[in-house]
Amino acid sequence: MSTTDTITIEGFTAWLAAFRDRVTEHRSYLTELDSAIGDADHGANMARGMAAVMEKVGASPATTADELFKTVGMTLVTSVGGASGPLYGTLFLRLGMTAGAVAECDAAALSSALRAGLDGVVARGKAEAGDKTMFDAMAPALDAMDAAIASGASLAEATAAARDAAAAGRDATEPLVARKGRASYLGERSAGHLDPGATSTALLFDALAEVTAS
Amino acid sequence: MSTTDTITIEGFTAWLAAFRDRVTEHRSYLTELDSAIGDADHGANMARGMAAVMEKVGASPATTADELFKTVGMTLVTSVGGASGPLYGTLFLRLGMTAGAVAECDAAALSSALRAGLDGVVARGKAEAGDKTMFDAMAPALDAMDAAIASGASLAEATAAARDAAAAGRDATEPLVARKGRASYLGERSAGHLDPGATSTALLFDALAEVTAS
Amino acid sequence: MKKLINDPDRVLADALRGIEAAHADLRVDHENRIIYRAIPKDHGTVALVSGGGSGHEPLHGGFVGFGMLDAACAGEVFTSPTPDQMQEATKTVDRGAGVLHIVKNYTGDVMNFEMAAELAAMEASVEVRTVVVNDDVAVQDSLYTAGRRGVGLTVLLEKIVGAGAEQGRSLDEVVALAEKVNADGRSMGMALTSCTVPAAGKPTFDLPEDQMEIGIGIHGEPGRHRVQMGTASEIAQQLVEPILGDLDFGSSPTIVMLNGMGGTPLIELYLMYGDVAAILEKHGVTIARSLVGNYITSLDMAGCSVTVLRADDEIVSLWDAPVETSGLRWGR
Amino acid sequence: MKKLINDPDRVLADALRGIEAAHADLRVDHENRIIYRAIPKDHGTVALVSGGGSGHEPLHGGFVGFGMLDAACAGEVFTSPTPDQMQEATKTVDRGAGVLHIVKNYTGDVMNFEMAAELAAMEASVEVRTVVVNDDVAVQDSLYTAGRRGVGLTVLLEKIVGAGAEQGRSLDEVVALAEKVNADGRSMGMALTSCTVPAAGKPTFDLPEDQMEIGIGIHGEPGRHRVQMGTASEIAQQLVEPILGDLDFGSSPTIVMLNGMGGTPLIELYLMYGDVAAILEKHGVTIARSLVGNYITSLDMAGCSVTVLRADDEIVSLWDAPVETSGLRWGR
Ligand SMILES: Nc1ncnc2c1ncn2[C@@H]1O[C@H](COP(=O)(O)OP(=O)(O)O)[C@@H](O)[C@H]1O
Ligand SMILES: Nc1ncnc2c1ncn2[C@@H]1O[C@H](COP(=O)(O)OP(=O)(O)O)[C@@H](O)[C@H]1O
Ligand SMILES: [Mg+2]
Ligand SMILES: [Mg+2]
Ligand SMILES: [Mg+2]
Ligand SMILES: [Mg+2]
Repeated sequence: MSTTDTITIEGFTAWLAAFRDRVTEHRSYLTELDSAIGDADHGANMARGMAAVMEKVGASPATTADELFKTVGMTLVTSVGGASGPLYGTLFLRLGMTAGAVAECDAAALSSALRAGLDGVVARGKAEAGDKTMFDAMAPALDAMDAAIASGASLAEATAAARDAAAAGRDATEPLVARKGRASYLGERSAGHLDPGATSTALLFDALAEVTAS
Repeated sequence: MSTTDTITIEGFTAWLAAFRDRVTEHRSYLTELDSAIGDADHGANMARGMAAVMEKVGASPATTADELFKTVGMTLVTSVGGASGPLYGTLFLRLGMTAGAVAECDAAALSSALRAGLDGVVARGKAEAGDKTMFDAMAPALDAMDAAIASGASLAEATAAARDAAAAGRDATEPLVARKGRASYLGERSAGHLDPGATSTALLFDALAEVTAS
Repeated sequence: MKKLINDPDRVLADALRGIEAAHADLRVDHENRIIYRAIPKDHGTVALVSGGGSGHEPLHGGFVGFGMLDAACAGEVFTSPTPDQMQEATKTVDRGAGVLHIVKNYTGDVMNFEMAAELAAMEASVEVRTVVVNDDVAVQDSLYTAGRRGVGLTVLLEKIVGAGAEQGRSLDEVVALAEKVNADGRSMGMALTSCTVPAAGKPTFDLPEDQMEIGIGIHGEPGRHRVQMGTASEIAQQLVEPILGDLDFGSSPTIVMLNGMGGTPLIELYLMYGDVAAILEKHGVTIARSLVGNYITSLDMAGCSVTVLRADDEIVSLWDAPVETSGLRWGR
Repeated sequence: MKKLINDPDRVLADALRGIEAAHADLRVDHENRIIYRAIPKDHGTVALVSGGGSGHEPLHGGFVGFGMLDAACAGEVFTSPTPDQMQEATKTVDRGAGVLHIVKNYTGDVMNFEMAAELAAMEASVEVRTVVVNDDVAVQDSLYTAGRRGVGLTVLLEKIVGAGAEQGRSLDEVVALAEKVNADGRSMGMALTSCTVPAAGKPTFDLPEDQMEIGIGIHGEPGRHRVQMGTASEIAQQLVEPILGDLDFGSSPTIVMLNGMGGTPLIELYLMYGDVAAILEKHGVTIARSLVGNYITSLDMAGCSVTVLRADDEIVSLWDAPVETSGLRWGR
């Protein structure tokens, strides 16, 4: 692994900005997905949250990952609400705690920080595989990332693998009957629709792959 | 004038039944007219009122005009409500009072009874020519009826003239700006629509012409 | 048409059944379609009767009870009740001190109440007086027309005059109070959508997505003007300005009602009230009391109306007096 | 989308401004979006905090006041508020006797209130307890799902538990009372139309003229089934039967709410209540108290829900106890 095969604070900030851009651009689409099996606010929630994040991050730039992601997590927790606020908030809070007071992360460090984030999401939301939630995009993404790293992939290659797996995981939510979150109230009627949270999670990994592309 | 050139109690009852049939058949149309410049109930009001009238009249058949039309008027007053209830109610109450305790009326007697009814409508509602109300069909109808009688017309000819004049009067309400009733609240926007009450009045004279046709 | 009904022609009868089931402190005369207080007021006290077409709930049945009406006569949807109903109600509620008829100024209501008063006076020698409410500034007033409609002010008038009657005021005093309230209040309404009269089965009018009706009444009738849809604060302006242009509120305390037409959710009504209050205050109007909610509605119409009443200490204290009805309730 | 708003992203802020202007007995913290009683309750008394997404008005802000809540945290439309809001409200209303969080069972609400309770316990050593309301029989309950939604029963629970707290009951007693009410109440809802979330700009779902959704919640979500439109009495049957099938009401007195979803006029709600009451009585259910109107809404959705609470003399007397909020007010 070369020494440039890391993601720096600037890289993290670019990631967040790219995620903000994606949820803003796809705001209506996310809301449409949430209209079908939820309450029509996921686009607004994510756009509002990431706008607040970038404002905070811009106002007081961080120098270490733990600092940066604590701000991101707390901002999401205090500006989003709903299910996605605590869940994405917890993801970033745990990610930062595990990454620690560092200025950059290599692929392995990033992956284990992300996995800590996923564990936090599970601890909060109790979702399991196949419940039709963001978990179903996030868990496959991290599995693919770990597998890529284990087989010697670069950071760019590992995040590309994560992006593809997240997208596949998102697509795989379509036939599922939801067992967690608001969509579960629809019972069988929740099948046949993509999960909004899995879709925003796929955007998160798409943004990561873009900013770490070599 | 031949002695058969009269309208009897049976004729009056047939007239009322024919009017009931017309307002029932045109219920939606009258309501549609009232939707444009009123509150969308004229069809329901007239249909409800005339159904009640025919029920009452059927249950206790009258032998004289005053009896019959008192029942008609009181039934309309107590079953219709709105503007048309007291107005049509007064029309029939006065008509009966003027016709008196008779079993039949010739054209002249009928016309003067109808005119007493019109006077009652004016006393209640204060409408003048061109206010865009039922007056604008009723007054021309009676003027035409009187003119026909004065020139020696039969009952059938006189009621036919009344029917045509009522229809023309109804049509003439279209361009008018309403000054009375609910349509007056629309100001200039009331122009360009037929008046619902003038339209039901034209049906009343149409029914009369039919049952008195030779 | 999608409505929670059994039959378009049975809406009123069925709704009265529900009102009776829901309110132990009301008595419903189903035959005559009259809603009474279960416990009549004291002898020697002026009684208040109102009524009108149905579809404006809670008006008037929701305002029967201590501190407001003694009886409400319910007509068919948007159709004034008939004289026999009002006469029956009048005879029943009279406690020997006379009866005030509160009539909204519509040709039908006025004529039917007129006939009722004639009958009541003839038949039972009840002293009947009438106040005709005509507060709608959207309608140009003139001797040669039907005049202004009675709209939102009716709610305030029934509350204030009801409180006056409860105090034991004489019929003359009650009439004077009613006339004062009517003279000092103005309203203006708007619609985002038409309502649908059950018996008609479809919306009374069509309104494109980008337009609204300004100057509507409460019977689903189109308004005075159809204009481009605006923001809440632009709409507030269009409702408040004609009211302020019509009556000088000076530095009197006022009572302000922001009323929903039936299909607009409360969150929007509060939002509108925020804008209305801000505009009134900018114009120097002092708001002493306010009321936000659905009080005089037009079936499922979306939209709202503003009513402003110029008050004084007496009116404000009558407003604050205890009231116990299903539609307004406080202080007791 | 036609709404009385200024900007889809400013709806909540603007509505809070209107609520503040309309109610002198409420205090609004605009920064934290919290509605408080203007005059806090006595020291040593358990305080009640609730909250949730906006768009359900009068819930929860309309139930802040004597006899019900001490504070309501308002989230964005249909989006649970955030933990910092609830934590702030909790610290502010605590009168030394602990605070009850009343949470409707939605993943978002539960998680955000959980975080708030953790923060409040850590930071200010306020004793916080939580009741999660889950009364919706439309949702199958299971350990492996999010469980039942909290819907109409929330209104009854806030009233009854609020009365208990006002009596000076301890936190443990208040929690037990809340759990009892939650265990003994059931609800079921239906929609004739979708609502429109302002930020989404269009209806959440489409529903043909001849169909309705049965088993909806209060967030504009589609229901469990889409069925042919029916008469009011058929609909009443479809709402009441799942409730009676889920809980045995025996011969207990019950409190029944017929709630409107926001876009349905009161005349239809009364009509529905007539049918609901008739069906309940046919099944031998004793209705001791009832409530008909818009109490927990879903923006402009047309439709209604039924809530039935199995009560006893104590619950009925807590229901009857004085309450003074903008949404419910009696007896004081
Ligand atoms: N228990 C859970 N665990 C993980 N993810 C969840 C859980 N519940 C809901 N979600 C995710 O949250 C998404 C919905 O987010 P959002 O619409 O913003 O919140 P809300 O459902 O409160 O309106 C769902 O699409 C799903 O992916
Ligand atoms: N003052 C009046 N004099 C004569 N006719 C009137 C008057 N006011 C209204 N009308 C008639 O009544 C008709 C409306 O009747 P209807 O719709 O049944 O009553 P409402 O207007 O109370 O709903 C009008 O079309 C008009 O012809
Ligand atoms: Mg959502
Ligand atoms: Mg009409
Ligand atoms: Mg009418
Ligand atoms: Mg939500």
